[in-house]
Amino acid sequence: MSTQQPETQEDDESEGELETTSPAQQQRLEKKRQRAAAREQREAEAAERAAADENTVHLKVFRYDPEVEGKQEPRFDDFYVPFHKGMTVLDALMYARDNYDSSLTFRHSCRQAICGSDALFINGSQRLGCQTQVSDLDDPVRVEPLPHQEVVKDLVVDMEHFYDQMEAVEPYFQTDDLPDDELEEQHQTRENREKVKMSTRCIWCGACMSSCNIAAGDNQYLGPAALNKAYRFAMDEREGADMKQRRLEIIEQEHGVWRCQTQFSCTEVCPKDIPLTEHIQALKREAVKSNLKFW
Amino acid sequence: MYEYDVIVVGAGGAGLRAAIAAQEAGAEVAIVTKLHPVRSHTGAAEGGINAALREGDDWTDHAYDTMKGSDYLGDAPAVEALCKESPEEVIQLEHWGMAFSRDEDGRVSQRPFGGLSFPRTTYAGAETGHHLLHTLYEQVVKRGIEVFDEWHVLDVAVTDDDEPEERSCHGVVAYELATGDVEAFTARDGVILATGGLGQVYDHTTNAVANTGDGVAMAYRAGVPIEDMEMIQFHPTTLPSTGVLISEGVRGEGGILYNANSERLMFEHGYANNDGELASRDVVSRAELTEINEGRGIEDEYVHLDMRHLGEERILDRLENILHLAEDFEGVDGLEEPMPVKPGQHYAMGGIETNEFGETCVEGLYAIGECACASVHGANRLGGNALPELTVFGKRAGRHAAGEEMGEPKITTGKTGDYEKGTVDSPVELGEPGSGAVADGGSAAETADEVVERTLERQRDRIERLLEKDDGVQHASIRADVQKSMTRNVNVFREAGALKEALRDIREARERYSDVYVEDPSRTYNTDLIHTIETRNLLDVAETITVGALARDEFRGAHWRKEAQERRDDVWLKHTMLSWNDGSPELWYKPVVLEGEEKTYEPKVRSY
Amino acid sequence: MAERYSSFEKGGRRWLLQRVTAAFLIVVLAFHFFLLHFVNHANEVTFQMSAGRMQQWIYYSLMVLFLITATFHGVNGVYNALVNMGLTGARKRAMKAALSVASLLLIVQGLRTANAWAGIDLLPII
Amino acid sequence: MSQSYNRGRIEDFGRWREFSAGMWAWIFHKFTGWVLIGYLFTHIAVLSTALTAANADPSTIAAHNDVYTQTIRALESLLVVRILEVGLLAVAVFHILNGIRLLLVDLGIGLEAQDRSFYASLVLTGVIAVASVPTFLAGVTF
Ligand SMILES: Cc1cc2nc3c(=O)[nH]c(=O)nc-3n(C[C@H](O)[C@H](O)[C@H](O)COP(=O)(O)OP(=O)(O)OC[C@H]3O[C@@H](n4cnc5c(N)ncnc54)[C@H](O)[C@@H]3O)c2cc1C
Ligand code: HEM
Ligand code: SF4
Ligand code: F3S
Ligand code: FES
Repeated sequence: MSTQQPETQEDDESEGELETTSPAQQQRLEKKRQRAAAREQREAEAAERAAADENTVHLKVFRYDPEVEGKQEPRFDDFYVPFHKGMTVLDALMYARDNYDSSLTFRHSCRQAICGSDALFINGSQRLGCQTQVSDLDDPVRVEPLPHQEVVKDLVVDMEHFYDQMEAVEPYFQTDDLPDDELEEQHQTRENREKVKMSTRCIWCGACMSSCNIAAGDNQYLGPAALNKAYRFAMDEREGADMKQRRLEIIEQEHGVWRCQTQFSCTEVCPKDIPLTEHIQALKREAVKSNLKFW
Repeated sequence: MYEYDVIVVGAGGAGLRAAIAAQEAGAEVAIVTKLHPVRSHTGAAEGGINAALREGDDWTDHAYDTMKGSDYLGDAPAVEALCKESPEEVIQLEHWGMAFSRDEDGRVSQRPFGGLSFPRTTYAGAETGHHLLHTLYEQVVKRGIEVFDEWHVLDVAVTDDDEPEERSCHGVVAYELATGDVEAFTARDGVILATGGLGQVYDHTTNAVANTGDGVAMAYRAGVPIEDMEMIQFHPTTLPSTGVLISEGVRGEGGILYNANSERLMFEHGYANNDGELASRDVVSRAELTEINEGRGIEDEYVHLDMRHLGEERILDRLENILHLAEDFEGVDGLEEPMPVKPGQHYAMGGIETNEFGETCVEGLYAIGECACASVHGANRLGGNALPELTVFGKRAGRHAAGEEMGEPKITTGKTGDYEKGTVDSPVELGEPGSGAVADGGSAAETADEVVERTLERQRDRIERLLEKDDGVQHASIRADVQKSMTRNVNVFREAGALKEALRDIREARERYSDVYVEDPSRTYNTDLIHTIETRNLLDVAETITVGALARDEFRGAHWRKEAQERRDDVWLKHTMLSWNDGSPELWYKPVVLEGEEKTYEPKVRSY
Repeated sequence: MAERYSSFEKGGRRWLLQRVTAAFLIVVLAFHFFLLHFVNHANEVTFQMSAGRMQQWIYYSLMVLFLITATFHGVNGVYNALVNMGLTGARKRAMKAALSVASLLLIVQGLRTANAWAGIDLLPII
Repeated sequence: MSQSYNRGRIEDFGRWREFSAGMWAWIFHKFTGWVLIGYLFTHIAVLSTALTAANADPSTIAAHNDVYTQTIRALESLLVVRILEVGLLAVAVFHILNGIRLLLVDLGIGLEAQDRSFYASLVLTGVIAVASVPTFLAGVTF
């Protein structure tokens, strides 16, 4: 059920990497390992103390690193983080990284649900770490990388495929008739803006794509986010009728809208509350409508 | 080794706009960015973009408002460029499909904003920055501009001539996160730095975790002077646990600030008897902090912003977004309880010294956006003036770097014009520990390739050293200590004692940093390494802010000094400049350019 | 126009037909169940009664249409499901062929049965 | 399944406990659809006995002794078959109800209520299946 095409090459490469490791590097790694062991000991003790304490959050975090011994086999690490009101999962992860294990790796930046970096699989569903209050979750909090995407390291997944799909729908405004005067804006009705408004909120986090079973099975399926992007432009009246026709052709392709089986999981996980299924369905109807004209 | 005409570092609004402009001017462009473009912090901007678009408004009024807002520390040629070109940039964005909010007649909407004499802030809901960023990125995709995302730029490749003004820049060296490779990017025509804000210098900020002032620090160490760094804007209403911004709109609608004794602090403690909660940002920030410092804060940390009395209907209608923010990031229901707020670092007015085309004094090196200082914001930025800065100066720098003829700049850069030496009473030595300013001594006639190659080698060594070092200090504790010290000592209130304290803390942090090591040995996505490198940049930046703040003993714009609580135009109508000077920073001043093409802006009392 | 028309081939037509047949099936299937389990009990079914019904041409046509739509709907559904699971290339084409043959056989066999009741023997190959 | 290492149950259906309404609806619809098409094939196969029956003597037919009638009767007398029939009804009813739900979704109607309409389909299916038991099991000889 992976979205990725087999990448046999990868293994070879990482082996090559290991071979070139110098003896000095080996020693260094060894030392680091020893210290890691000592640290683990400390951590374990801290954990014991913490576990006894009411006011801690127990995190179970997915760990994997293709290069580091002991992390090549995925495992779950436990962290006990002191809880404070308003603490998000991202806060807890940052605390664990800064205080227990600096090699804990995840993407994050804005801390306010706008950059889309930290879509994670938290207690069994796709959410933004920064937008999820720890107090809303059952303990322990299980944090994993997004399913159906290749894991690079720990909680970091390879987003390339997602970006490719996003960019496959010509995700940019195109129109043939701009106003003659360079300082004159195009007009758009409020209703039309309202219609596309939700679709413009996408932050490219990939949560929806990761939750969709169809996308998991069919690697070429454009997926909910890209289709939503197509909706955003197809429904924008400023682009004009010809362009809309062109947009419909894109989303009608073999791996376009027809693949969607209205599972709704995309809509459910979208941190920006974009009604993805609704948009995809609207595109299907548009496509049928425009094609019926020629029947 | 990669080679392009123009290399843009950073893919926020500024970087993306520059890349588009350079490509349109015929250059072969690549963007190198440590985040994927849509992850840039431009996306977080809420309020809007100022542009004099409508009948009844004029760019000259915008320029006047901006100069006044800057407390006369802005440079008129840059301010005028901003205000004159902002309208066409906004229309350009509209033509690129940006989803602006609309009026009944289908034109883009504008709203009033603090410090503006006309409602000239165009906006797209409460997510203007998000739409701006995505619209620009879409255009980059459309044009097929090469983007190297998740490549962290480590250094700029600059020649090592004695005087910074004689140096030239030939590229950058970057680290690829996914693989751990360090590679060089040669720029035939120019390198444009657009690395954004530096909020991570503080532990409480509206800025992203990635806003670590890398560009400022890199340019600074390459010899480019850094300007007005003490000018840091603090926003009065940010959530205590994360620093997420609660828009001014809440107070605009009638939200009230209470202290721990449930007193309406703005009135009952006389901070602003006329405007109350709606006094300007710096006034409200100072009021809140006074309450907290005097023991009337809640949990000694914050005050309450209450909007319950506005009624559910009105809140849902106009401030729905605020409910989500308070709920998601603070776990507070704004309909049921007051929201905790406190001042947080928001914006850096200062940065890399440039002229009105984004050029620095180092040939071929440009800076734009929040990391640059042209200067359009002077001592205080008006809301809605940063986003137009991104597009206007992005476009200008992009074209200039691509070789377009743009005329003579009116703003001088580097120590060329009439500058004034400065001194600062620092309790500790500044700059690189143990550097003693030994310059490499101009091995002058280097070729461009040699410069790039040398920079590459140095950075490879540096990465190796960090990864190979087995013991020492980890960056996280250094970073945390500096952040805490900055928030405690170089915050809204500034006084000599505390500022010196901060300098001592920074010094100590620098010394600890010389023993820093990276625990994670992996070459795959090593964020431990990247954060360690960023922490170094934070140290350099923190020091420049503090030195500037210590030197400037007056109250201007965002900068308040206990020892001198008024504006002193006779001595301080000048920019604070700091040069790295190969490791032992040097303070100097250059005059403000108040003379514009349109008129000369005579300093007046700034009152609203 | 031609290329626009053809773009519909990519899945839109089958998608629409799946919905149209579904709508039709709701009615007919309900009728079918009702008639054969509630009005007439399944255990009381006899050849004679079936034959009697089939000899009415309306019922006959309805059942033939029922057969065809149900087959299309069911087989197309299975095909979609397989494609969604990531079936591609030669295996996809093979599956398409197999499913087409199966549906053809099903329809032919169904028609023969219906004809047997109705007493028609022009079409059938026997 | 191209992972260069095992991510355990993240990648597969082992996470069924975490599926949401829409996912279950999708799985059930698939399952019932497959059962129905399977049934259609068997159904036609059974009915095909009519081909032989048609050639029988009219008197045999009149006496209900033809192969077709006999086959049906034999099958109908088995309890298992009756129970299977109730199952089939349930399957069909669910497929129809959820099919209607899906058709509405396609028309963009009631998307906010998609989870509730799924639960409603399930409940209704249960009710109808139970209610049909007397009819379906009527006259079974034990
Ligand atoms: C919460 C908030 C609200 C705001 N609201 C408004 C508003 O309403 N109106 C307004 O005008 N302004 C507003 N501002 C200010 C404005 O948004 C910012 O000043 C502006 O977006 C900065 O844009 P930028 O392109 O310079 O930097 P950013 O958007 O921060 O982009 C920086 C880029 O540089 C890259 N980068 C950084 N370091 C490196 C490195 N070492 N190597 C490679 N790449 C690097 C990053 O990956 C990123 O792509 C707001 C700011 C905040 C924080
Ligand atoms: C009675 C009314 C029926 C309705 C309203 C109905 C509705 C639907 C709809 C809407 C779909 C498409 C699901 C999708 O593509 O997302 C579907 C799929 C399907 N239907 Fe039906 N259907 C009905 C009867 C039948 C019958 C009689 C059969 C069997 C012959 C059948 C077999 C199938 C199959 C096999 C699928 C594909 C399931 C899958 O996705 O794997 N359906 N049905
Ligand atoms: S549609 Fe929603 S879930 Fe999908 S990428 Fe965009 S914001 Fe994320
Ligand atoms: S989860 Fe997948 S099937 Fe459609 S409704 Fe969403 S894209
Ligand atoms: S950190 Fe930016 S979306 Fe969570």
